[in-house]
Amino acid sequence: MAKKTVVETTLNGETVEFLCEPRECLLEVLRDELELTGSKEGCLTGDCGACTVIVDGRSACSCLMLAVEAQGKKIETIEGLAGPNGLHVLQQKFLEHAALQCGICTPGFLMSAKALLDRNPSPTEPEIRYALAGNLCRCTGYDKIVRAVTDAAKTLASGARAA
Amino acid sequence: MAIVVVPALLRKLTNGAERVTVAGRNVGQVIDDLERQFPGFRDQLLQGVELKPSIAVSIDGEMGTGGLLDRVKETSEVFFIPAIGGGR
Amino acid sequence: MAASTNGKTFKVIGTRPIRHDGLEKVTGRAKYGADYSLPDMLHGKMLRSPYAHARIKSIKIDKALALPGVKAIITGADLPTLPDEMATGGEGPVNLAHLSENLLARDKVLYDGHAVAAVAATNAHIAEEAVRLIEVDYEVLPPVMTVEDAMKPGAAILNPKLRNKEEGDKETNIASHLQFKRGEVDEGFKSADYVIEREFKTAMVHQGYIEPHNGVAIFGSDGHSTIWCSTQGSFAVRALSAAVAGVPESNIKVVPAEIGGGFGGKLTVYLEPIALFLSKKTGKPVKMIMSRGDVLKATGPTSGSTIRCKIGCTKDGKLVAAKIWMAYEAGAYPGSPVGAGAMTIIAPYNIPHMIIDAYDVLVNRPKTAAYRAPGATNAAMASETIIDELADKCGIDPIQFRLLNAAQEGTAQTAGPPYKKIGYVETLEALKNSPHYKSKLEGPNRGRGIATGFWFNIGMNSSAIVHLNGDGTASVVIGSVDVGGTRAAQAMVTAEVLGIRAEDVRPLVADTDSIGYNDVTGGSRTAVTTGAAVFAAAEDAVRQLKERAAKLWEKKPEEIAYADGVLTTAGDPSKKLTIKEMAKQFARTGGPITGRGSVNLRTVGPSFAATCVDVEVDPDTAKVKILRATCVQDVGKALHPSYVEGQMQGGTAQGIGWALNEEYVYDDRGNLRNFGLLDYRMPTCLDLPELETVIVEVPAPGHPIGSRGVGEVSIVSPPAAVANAIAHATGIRMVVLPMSPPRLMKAMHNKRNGTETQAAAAGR
Amino acid sequence: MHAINYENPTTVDHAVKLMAAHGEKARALSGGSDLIIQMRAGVRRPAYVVDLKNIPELRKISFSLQHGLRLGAAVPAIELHENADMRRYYPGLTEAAHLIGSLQIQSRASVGGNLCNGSPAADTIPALIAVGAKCRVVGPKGERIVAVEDFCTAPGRTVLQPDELLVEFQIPGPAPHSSDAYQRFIPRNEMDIAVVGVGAAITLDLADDRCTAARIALAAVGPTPIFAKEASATLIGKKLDAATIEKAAQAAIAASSPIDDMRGTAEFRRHIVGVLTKRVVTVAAERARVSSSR
Repeated sequence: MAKKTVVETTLNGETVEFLCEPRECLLEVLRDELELTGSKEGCLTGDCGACTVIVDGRSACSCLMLAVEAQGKKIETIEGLAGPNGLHVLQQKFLEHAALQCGICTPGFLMSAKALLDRNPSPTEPEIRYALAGNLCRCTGYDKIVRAVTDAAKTLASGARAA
Repeated sequence: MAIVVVPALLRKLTNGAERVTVAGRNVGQVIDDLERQFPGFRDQLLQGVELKPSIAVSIDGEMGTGGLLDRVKETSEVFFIPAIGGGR
Repeated sequence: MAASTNGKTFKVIGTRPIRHDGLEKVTGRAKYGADYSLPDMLHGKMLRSPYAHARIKSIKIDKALALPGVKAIITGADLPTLPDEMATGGEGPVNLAHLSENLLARDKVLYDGHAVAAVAATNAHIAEEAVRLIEVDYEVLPPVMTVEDAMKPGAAILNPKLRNKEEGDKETNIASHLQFKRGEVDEGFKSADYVIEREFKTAMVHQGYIEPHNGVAIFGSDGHSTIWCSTQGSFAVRALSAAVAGVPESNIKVVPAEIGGGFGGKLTVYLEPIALFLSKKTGKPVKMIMSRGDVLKATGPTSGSTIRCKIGCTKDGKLVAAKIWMAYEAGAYPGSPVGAGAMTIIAPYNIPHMIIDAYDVLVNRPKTAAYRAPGATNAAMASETIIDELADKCGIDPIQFRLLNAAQEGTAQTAGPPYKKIGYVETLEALKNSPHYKSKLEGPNRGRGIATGFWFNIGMNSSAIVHLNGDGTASVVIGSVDVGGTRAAQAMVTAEVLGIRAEDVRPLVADTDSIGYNDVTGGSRTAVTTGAAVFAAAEDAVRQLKERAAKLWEKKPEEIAYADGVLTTAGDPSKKLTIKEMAKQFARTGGPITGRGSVNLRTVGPSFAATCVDVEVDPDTAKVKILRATCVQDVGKALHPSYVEGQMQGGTAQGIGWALNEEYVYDDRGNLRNFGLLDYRMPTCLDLPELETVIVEVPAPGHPIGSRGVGEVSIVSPPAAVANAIAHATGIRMVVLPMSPPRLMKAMHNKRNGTETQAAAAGR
Repeated sequence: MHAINYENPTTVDHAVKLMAAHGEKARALSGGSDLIIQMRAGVRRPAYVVDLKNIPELRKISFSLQHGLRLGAAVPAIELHENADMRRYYPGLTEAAHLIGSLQIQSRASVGGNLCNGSPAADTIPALIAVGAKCRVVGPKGERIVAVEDFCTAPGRTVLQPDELLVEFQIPGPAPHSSDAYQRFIPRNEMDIAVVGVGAAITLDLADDRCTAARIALAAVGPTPIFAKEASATLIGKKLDAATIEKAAQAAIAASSPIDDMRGTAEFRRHIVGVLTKRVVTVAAERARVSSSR
């Protein structure tokens, strides 16, 4: 078996060092080594988006990235979404719009939605649906999720104007 | 006496009769009387001394929950139907 | 918009508070089964059959055992043999011998993916590598993949013990035959002016929950074991695991984790008892998580089916007779939902003459499990498209046609008993008045279709406890797993009865040692039945509040009134205590107050739903675009309307998936080709429009709140509605699910070439 | 997954040395959205995974009208769409890259990886063939240039030797009044593998409104991506009217050799090749018509 490697990365704003086998994917290390179980395993083939994290500002499937590839990267996970001043607007809107049922896909949707709004603060509905197309939800039919993201964008935009 | 509505495939036991009159103040007694009148019913409805898990009883439009102990009235209409599970 | 016919008025029920378990779920802190880890934990993986049908000649495990890190390997030989008889389990009747053989094959494997051995190792990668080193010698047998082939004389036999009692006790793949009969069907058809008869085929499809099956088990050396897992029924996991392991139920505690979707597929066990055996053998906790491929290959999908449906009506649109033959794929072991299919296929209608024959048929596919209104969606695809065609023939609006024949209170159900108060007519009227149905659909290659669906809903057993806190708030403890809002709904029921805010009630789903027995979260029973138990528990707490006030005020309990959280007594305005004030008096009036509620509900109110869909069909590629979709559903009384809408939207989305793309694709050797979410095509958010909902509220008789089941019926009508919309867009009546582009394209070609459409559409 | 060793070179030289040293036991990683899945499934079991994503040369997009485009093999698909020159001068190739899986996949998957994976259904390959892309391949014995249409040899197989690396794509600058387009058919609206994919590049002479150059390529209708030479030839020198485009569509159908599988029937695929060829040629021609004359 290959020796374990030390990887240094920035995780939710903090510098983090971890040991991993080269065959371990980022999702495994997040969940099993770092005990950040908010990122979920749904398929391990990049088809469901439940493991979505943000790597250097872009959404990515943590199941399709070797943990060793995280060296020197900036990683954001669901655990870092809420700040000291409370929930991120997206989280608040998901609650208000009842945009979750079982909740297993929710962290992935929130991270995809954040990656979208970080780059495009006022997306159209087609842009939102395209940006979320890599996240499967079997409970909701997506309707309330799309409404929640739309409302979150509006709120962020109005906040930005106010500021 | 109560009326039992016989499931289609069991009407071979009742010479094709769809509705038969039976005596009994609970489901167990009703099945005993069915067996007495039309031998073969017990095998179809019971597993050991209980109703087959795959069979439900409807008495006057209410699904039974007490198995063989559910009350049957003089005027009752009793149906034996397949039990339904659920998926959600 | 809620068209409520409910006399009762509520203060909390019907409002939309933030769900109590929401914060943990949007922050990633909620613990699902796979999120549990224990010190010194091992990881288990399964070896699965590459053959659809084969005899196991030998299994060699020495190489695998020799791999560093491997701690134990078990095969079917390690599991006790169980009686070949029915017991009551998770999703209803369960044959324990079949259950155990499905967990680990004994002499034969019966489908691609059938578990053959299980490995426990120090990490999941090593367990996977060890699985590759297990050598199994198979004698490959011919696979039987369709009900047609399985029912042919001379077909390969899956289970030699299975006998056909109707035909001289011969070996058979037909596990059971049901028949429902009313009137004289042949006479009935004589009075029909229009008769439509078609054969339908629907594909095997999966529940598609995003969370794979999982479980962590630790076998206690004192005989007491604990299982953490994502399940719809912690008590079912306890009962089934105990049965498979041959230990008393009380020796196992099941802790229900958060569950990432079930839709019926997590009512039974696949991993839990195996993890328990591996833990017993190694003395360490064992965690097992299925791969997505294993989920699709080896957990219960719902049946594919063949349905021959013949329905007749008079010129003026009165249904007179129905003759139906239906055969459902059971999978490798008996137990398809064909009975439910038979009892739902014409449930919305009052048809004087009918005969339905229903067959449960073994095929070399995974053992089917419950899936959202099991059996009803396949059935509605047949009956609801023919009803639509009859309405067209009569020149009657499809809603009007259904109103002409609508089942109502007193109408005999398929199995015989009469309906109590039901909301089918109200559902149809609400669809007729919906913005969608009133709108105009224009443009080429477009069509609108409607269809309706029925589901029974079930009652069964639930227990609940309500604790009143010293500060006048409460907590409610239930044993029904929360798949999509149960805690919020039950907190609201508690708050309603106690006259406090939903936010002042903390709901908790307890483990099997901490609450009385609860049947599974299935059959749309939880809001209704557990709701009734919670209602009773809260009322029990109120009764005790009145006793305490009576004690303080030296009155009789029946002289005390309780409303909106305030205790009063007639004729003495000075005597007034809020629940907050009373709570401070608990200690000196007899101690804390705990209310208990247990129910075994008899009849629960069945549900009807209707779907309206607009489609556009690309004439060049036969790709179907869903332009607009509306779901109308009678829910009796909506507890939390947002989550009721969510159920309606979710069922509609799944039904659209069935309609257009979802199907199990097996090759001629019986191997599943599309065992991943890339090629098992569930709708993405780009495949669906806004999903409109109309909640209808016709209170269920005999329920304290009037609620009917909500979770299932919305999936029943969408495939037929899409088929009807396609028919109006293209003139083609599709008789196959899914109506994928290659199939629809073929039918469109044949129509252009004037060749007969049905055969083309029917060809799989 | 089996145990692997991870190599992380930062120069082409070092990467080539590693590939040469490990030979058959090594596999290049330039995205992971195929390789990691294949290793999990046990389809590929390389002892060494050589990560190419930290080699600056493989991560560059450089474009000039006179020298054309040099596209690093490991550039993530998403970066094509984010690049204004790519969107303007190679809209077809850009939209093909933008169709690979979800945004999560596009942030990892590279065009080079898409080609080296050798799937007949890969979206970017017909688009690359259409724009006349050439591959610069480097090995221990030096480097060679391979046309994309000659790169794939069978499903999952390419001309790449175990010790060779695909470093970059070299794509000629767009001629005046030329453009490209790519479309695929999938049953859903995202996340599927192409049932059929068609790419086309068209150059027009606006003076007499004729097509002066055309390249059409097909995906998922044969064991490898297909350069439909005859179909392309039917357009050259012609006015692109319905009849001419129909001829090209028929020629494209003739060039295809699809099979029945879980994603579609051969009959359906042949039909769709015709439909998409017409659509793609029309779109590319329209783009060429409005594209700058420089």
